[in-house]
Amino acid sequence: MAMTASPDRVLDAEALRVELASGFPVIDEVSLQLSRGEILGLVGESGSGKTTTALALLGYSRPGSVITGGQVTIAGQSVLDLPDAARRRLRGRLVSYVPQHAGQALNPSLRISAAISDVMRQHETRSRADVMAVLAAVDLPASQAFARRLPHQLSGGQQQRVTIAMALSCEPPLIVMDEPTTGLDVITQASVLEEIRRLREQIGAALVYVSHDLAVISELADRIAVMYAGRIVEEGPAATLLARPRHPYTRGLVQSIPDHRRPTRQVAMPGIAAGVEDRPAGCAFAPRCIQQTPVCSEAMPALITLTAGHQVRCVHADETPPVTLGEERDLRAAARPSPVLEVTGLRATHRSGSETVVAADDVSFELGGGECLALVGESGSGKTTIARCLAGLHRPDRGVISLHGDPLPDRARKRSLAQRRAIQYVFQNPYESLNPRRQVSDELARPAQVLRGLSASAARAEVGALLDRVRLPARAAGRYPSQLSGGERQRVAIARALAAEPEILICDEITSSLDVSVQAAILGLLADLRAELGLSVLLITHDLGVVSVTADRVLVLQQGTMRETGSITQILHTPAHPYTRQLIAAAPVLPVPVTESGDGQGKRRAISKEAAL
Amino acid sequence: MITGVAEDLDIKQRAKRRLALPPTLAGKIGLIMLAAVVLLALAGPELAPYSPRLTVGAPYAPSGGHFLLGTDVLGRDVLSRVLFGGRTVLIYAGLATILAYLAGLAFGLFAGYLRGWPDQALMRSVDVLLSFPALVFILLVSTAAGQGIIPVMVATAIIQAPAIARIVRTATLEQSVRGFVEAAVARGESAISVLRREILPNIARPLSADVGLRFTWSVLLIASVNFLGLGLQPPAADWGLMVSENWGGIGANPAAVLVPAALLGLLCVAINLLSDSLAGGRQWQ
Amino acid sequence: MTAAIQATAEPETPAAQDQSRPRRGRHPLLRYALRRVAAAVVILLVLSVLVFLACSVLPGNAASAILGKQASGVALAHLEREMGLNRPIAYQYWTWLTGLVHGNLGNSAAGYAAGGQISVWSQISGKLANSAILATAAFVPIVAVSLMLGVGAALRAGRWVDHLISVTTLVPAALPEFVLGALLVGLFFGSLHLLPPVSLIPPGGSPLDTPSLLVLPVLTLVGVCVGPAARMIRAGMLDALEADCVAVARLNGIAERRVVIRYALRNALAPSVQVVAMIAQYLIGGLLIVEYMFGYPGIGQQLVNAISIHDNLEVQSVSMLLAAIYVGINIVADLVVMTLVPKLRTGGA
Amino acid sequence: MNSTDRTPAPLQGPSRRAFLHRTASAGLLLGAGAGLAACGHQTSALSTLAKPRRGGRLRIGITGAGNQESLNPSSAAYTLINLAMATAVFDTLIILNPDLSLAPGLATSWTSNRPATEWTFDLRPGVTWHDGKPFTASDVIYSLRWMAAPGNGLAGLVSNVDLAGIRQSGTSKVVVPLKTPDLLFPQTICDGYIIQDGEKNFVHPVGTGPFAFQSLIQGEHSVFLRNPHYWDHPKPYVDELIIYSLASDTARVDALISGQIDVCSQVPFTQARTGLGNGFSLLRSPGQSAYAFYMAVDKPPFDDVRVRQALRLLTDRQQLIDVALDGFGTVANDLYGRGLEFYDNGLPQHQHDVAEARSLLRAAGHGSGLTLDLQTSDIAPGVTAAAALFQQQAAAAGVTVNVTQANPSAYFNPAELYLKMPFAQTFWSGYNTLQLFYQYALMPGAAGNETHWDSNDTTSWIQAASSASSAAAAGRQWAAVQQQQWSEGGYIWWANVDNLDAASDQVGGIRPGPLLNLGLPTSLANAYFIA
Repeated sequence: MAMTASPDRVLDAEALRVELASGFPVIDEVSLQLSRGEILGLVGESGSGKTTTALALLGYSRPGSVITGGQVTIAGQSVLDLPDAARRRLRGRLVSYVPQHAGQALNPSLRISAAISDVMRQHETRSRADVMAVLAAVDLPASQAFARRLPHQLSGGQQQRVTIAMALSCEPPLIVMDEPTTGLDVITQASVLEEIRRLREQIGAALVYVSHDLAVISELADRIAVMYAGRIVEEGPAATLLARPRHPYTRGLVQSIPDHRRPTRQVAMPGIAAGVEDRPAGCAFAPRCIQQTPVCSEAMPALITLTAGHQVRCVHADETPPVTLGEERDLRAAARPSPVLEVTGLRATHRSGSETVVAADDVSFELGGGECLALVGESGSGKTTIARCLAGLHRPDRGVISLHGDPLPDRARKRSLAQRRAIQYVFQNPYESLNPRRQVSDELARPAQVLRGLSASAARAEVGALLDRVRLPARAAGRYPSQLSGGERQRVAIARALAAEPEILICDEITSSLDVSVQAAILGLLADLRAELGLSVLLITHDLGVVSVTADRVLVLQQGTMRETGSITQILHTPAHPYTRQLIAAAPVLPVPVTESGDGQGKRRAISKEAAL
Repeated sequence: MITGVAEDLDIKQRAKRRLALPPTLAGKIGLIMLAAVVLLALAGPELAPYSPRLTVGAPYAPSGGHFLLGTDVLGRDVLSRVLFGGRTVLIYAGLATILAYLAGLAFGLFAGYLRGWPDQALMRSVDVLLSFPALVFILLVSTAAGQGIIPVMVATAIIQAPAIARIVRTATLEQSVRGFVEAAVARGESAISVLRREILPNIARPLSADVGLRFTWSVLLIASVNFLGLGLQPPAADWGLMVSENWGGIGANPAAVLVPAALLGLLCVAINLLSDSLAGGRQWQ
Repeated sequence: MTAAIQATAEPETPAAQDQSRPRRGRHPLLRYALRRVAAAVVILLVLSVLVFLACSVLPGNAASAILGKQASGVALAHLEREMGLNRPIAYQYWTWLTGLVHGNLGNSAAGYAAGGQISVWSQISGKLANSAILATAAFVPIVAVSLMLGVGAALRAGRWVDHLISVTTLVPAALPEFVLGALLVGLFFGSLHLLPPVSLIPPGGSPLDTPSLLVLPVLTLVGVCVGPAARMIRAGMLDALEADCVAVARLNGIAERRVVIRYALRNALAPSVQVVAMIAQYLIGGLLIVEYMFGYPGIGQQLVNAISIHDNLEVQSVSMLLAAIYVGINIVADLVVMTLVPKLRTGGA
Repeated sequence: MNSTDRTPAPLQGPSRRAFLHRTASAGLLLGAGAGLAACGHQTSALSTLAKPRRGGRLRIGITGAGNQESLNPSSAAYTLINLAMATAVFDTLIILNPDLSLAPGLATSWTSNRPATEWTFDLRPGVTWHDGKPFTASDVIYSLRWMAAPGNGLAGLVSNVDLAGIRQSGTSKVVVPLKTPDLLFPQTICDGYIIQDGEKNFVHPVGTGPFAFQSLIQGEHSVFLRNPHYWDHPKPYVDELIIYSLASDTARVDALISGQIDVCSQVPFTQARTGLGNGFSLLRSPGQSAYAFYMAVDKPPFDDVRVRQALRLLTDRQQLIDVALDGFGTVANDLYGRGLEFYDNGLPQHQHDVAEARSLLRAAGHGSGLTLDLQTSDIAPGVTAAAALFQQQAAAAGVTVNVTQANPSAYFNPAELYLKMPFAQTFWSGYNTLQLFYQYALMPGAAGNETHWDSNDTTSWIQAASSASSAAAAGRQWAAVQQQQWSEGGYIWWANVDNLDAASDQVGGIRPGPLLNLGLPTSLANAYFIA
């Protein structure tokens, strides 16, 4: 529901500017307005300045940066021109903050009741009963026993609710939330989002919700502001902005977020976001913009108002085409390809401290030639351990893994050269996947030498071709990993896997630590490689969107046990197992954008209460 | 710091604020001091006016007269003994550090890489050795093997090896879970080549800072044992020994004690400054 | 003595050590303590074997220590028989070990020399008391000063105070004890003629009667030890100050003083306890040198003299005593840290 | 004959000054002023004049011996501090004065039969032990047998005694038969402490001496209280005696100067030379201990007697004393045992004569030059300085001497260097009869035969002299031995080093002597505070 400029304006931030010690502007010309009971979604990728903006609203700048311009008025009270002590007294009472990783944000040696009363006492003397009331307000057990618990004795969801309770304890008119659900699994995330929605109705506080995930924002926000390279590039009511994004970056974002309801091929956004110190002059998005013209990079475009409440910072805003969705994937069940890899009765455990955790219990599945099987499940569901067993990096307790019919020894060292060539592994964290001390060319030449017995020079000759295949410039060969971005490093890791000319590629959450725009590019690359090389891919992920874009078949895991397996259409559209249904329901999705035919509509969904942990 | 902000600001300033001096300044001063002391220790013997073992005058003759730094307890020229006394400090402390590192590195790498029982065996032996005061251990070992500098040097290496092994093991454990190491393992590369190609280059930096620490510790330990008269035996010329044998004459000819003491101190401070800068300050975390 | 401290024990809180975390259950603290004590006993047993072997290899033995080098062969053989030194090694080890456990370390060299019974304990208990006095006299100022400097430097990280503290503590911290001691004596006795280089403790008196006796040894120990200790406390404090929970507390409007004390200091306590334990452990080694240098009649000098004349009966006993204290400090420190780190105290979720 | 293997080497700790130890009684000082006593001089002038005053607490600092400190008189022989404590608590039959003269102790008189194979001692009446029991003959008999027990440091004193034959005659006489005649038995037994009949445990010793034992903490201090019933009334004068065990020389001197002790033993030359400041004086006396260079006569070029004689002549003994010993020594005449019974004072003193030395060397075929290797070590103060000086003196006579310094603990260790060095230095003390020294130093295969001396004549002379039944016969034999050594021996005995102690001027009654530091064994009883 679009909020017109009503008299009880809660937040009025004008031309906020925060600079680094070196004078570079981290954020500039940021203006935000918010009324009572309204939720503003602040979205942007890493390095866009969204968190700096959120903190600036509280008059706080991290050491090493300083707020150099702009005005912030909350409920009529101007914040920035107050001295530090006065500014501190405002926080919690006038505006409060919910941190991203609740686990680290709570004082490990303070009981919950003490932590909450600490915040309360700052403003008025509040009794123990009030602490119980606040706990109840965020749907936590309002019992003395619970209140005496220490942070490490709570689950992730509970910890996050405590930080929200702390933010609510003095009923401030404005609450700033910095990606509160990022660290949580999708089901807990859904219940916390539900909680926030309920609070907005009950206490009518204004909320600024910061996130990198447009889908999560679309579920909550009344109005959305998109930030890129320290500036707001588009702002407006959620529905109109998502249906018809006017700024090319917003359009690119919407296009690259996969929607598991309509398995489509993604349209990737080219290039990467520039770091703080090396932002180009003029429109920062110009180098990656498809409708870029010389005028874009002459001067920084101003924020122009299209319709009431909808502003955009782009000279060619009116020429921005509507969102073009990738064409549907034809998932007609092609004949099942003959199995390359069979896993029967796999049981694997690992010791964490004194307890032994069952990672996989009696897991059996097949991977066909050229097929992409997705292993889906929450973190800790055992999918990574299963993958490591396949690659010979983890010794299973029971079960047989056979390649082309003959069983594989459990340790990689004991496997034959051909077997070691056949299966290649791409790791999750791009910053850990390459040896920082060696050039890309060495890293890419090594597999050929070891697994295909090529001489050093022969292996090095292939490096150029490998880089092309993963769409990286040849000059990347001489670079060190520290000189590459996350996306580029992941491409090199894939190229290294290809150097062994494998039959099976195991991708363990390869996009989860990348920005959504880069993720689309990598998934696109993976699809092309499967088409060109006929590779079978074992995709490990917790994101149903990624599954819908790439997978042919899906295997759903929960705490190491197989819940359901089937083709992509069966799983996504007609899930049989309640857990699968719960997963699908909880996954945040964007409203279907207006395509040429313009028939999109925003929608809300409620998630059943008992699903919440 | 708020993790989101770090991404926004894309800055890696965390380590810098920990330092006593900006790394380059500490490094420079340390290097100059170290070079001076090492030069004195190595070139010294050639410049010595007298033989370090020859009695050339009355005991504790005050400095400044015929002898620049006076004479010591047996009437030997203090200046000559100071010029000769540096070599033993560098050689034996150096050997002890190298010996400790060879053992510590090998132990640490294999324990960290193989995990399982070798890891447990190392950790248990480390617990045993680290629960014994280092100096007492060295005194025991050196007297068991007959007084002299070689047993002291070996004992100094033995007492330091476990601490090094523990650092190397922790670093190896950290590296072995990183992607590129697991990729090498998946390729079936031998343990040796994984350690040499993937792990060792990446733990070299933290270790380089530790080498300085170990060398200082070796110098301290060996000098202290010599000071107690249980390491190098008279009539050898050694800074540590000189401080103890001339201790009685501190009133008559202070130079006989203070000059060797100051040189030892200079050497230790120099190495500390150097390893401080090498570690970029992380060492002080 | 930077190297001395960091090299001897890595500043690891028990959680970081790889022993399995205590299983949940009734009071995990007690269970953890029992396990640590059991481990310590095993360690001390292994050490006792090593120490005994090291001593029995010594060229001379207790008999030659009593009679001195120029004793006649006949006299030596007679005393050796009397002291049971001709019995098999294992038997000697067993009698010594059982004696150690029961607290009576058997007859001392002095006892044999006097043809009677003077327990080793009576010989070393006096010296131990003197060493305890010196150790406490040094321990208190070291802990106080390093805490003050460490926390102070951390709170003003980066500013001139921080650099000043780091630089001034760097130089003495790098010196061996005897070098700093020599320089101090040179200064106090040599030029200022303030303190006599030697003070005798009259019979029946204690070092506290003549405090001047303690000044130089304590100054040496403090000078050498404060540097590294302050630096580590500063590092621990900086980590606590930079933790997310401190920033969030500030964002929740909590007063700065309260944030520093309840959110930063409180969580910096555990690593600081580790540092204090390391200071105590360092002192054991440090005492050895300082007592020898200043002729202070403590256990350290007793050990050095015993070693130099190969009185291995006493060397074994004193070494084991020091090792036991060393391990004891480890356990106490771990237990205190256990109570401070909530996650460990409750056995963790 | 005599089984105790006494190496000449004093106890050598890392920083402890060499202690001059003695194991047998001093020789009877034949005739007054035999060389030694005459040239000794008293520096503490006050001691003889003022009248002794009763009371006070006497604090003495002596070189510590750590774990070897004990009240067991059998170990008194090994360290100065043990000896001092023993003389405080126990008495001997015969007292050996600091000037080597004998005086009645627990025995008022002692006589021997014609062939000196049996000695009879008259015991002093009315003596009581510290625990009140009376002193009787059975105590003496028990003590003599106790000394003979294996492992007892004093066994050497009674090795010639026929133990079974010892008997009491009358109430106050003890008759001690010997296996072979020994004219000098009193000089030997005067070192044997008399303990109570049946006493074995010396943790709390009971003696008849001037002080009663109160406490001992090894390495720190020992405390003794005045024995009011001491037989030599009115001694001792002080009420309490404290002996501090201080290892380092400078610690002792500093303690004396800072007033923490009243008497300090074994003052190093440097402090002695620079003086102790007013209120303190040096207790100095020529000593019996002697320094020497020695040559292995069986190793060229020292096998040629002319080379040995040349080296003796090119040695400037007085300069060695003035520089190496800071003047604290008296010139020696290439013979050991000055002041002992039968020492031949008549032989002319070898002078410093470079010309004669050169002619002897030319005669021996070394006219064009001679190179020798001298091994020295810091075994006693001044030894290494003497080596350096000897090098310069030899150079003046065309002899080049290369000096190398060896590790002190190896220098006297037969397993390492001792008896293997052709040209080295030595330092002997504490041999009170010529027979003890020469049996130990000149008999082939003896443990102390540094000069590798092996001559049948010498051996027979020594054996005859030791068991001579008349003084005249012994005198003739010893004269022959000494004449031979004086002219052809392998030793260059160049000095007797002084006993050097110090005391505050408030302390009187300590008369230094050649025998031992601190005027032991009588000084503890005689000491008193002047004002």
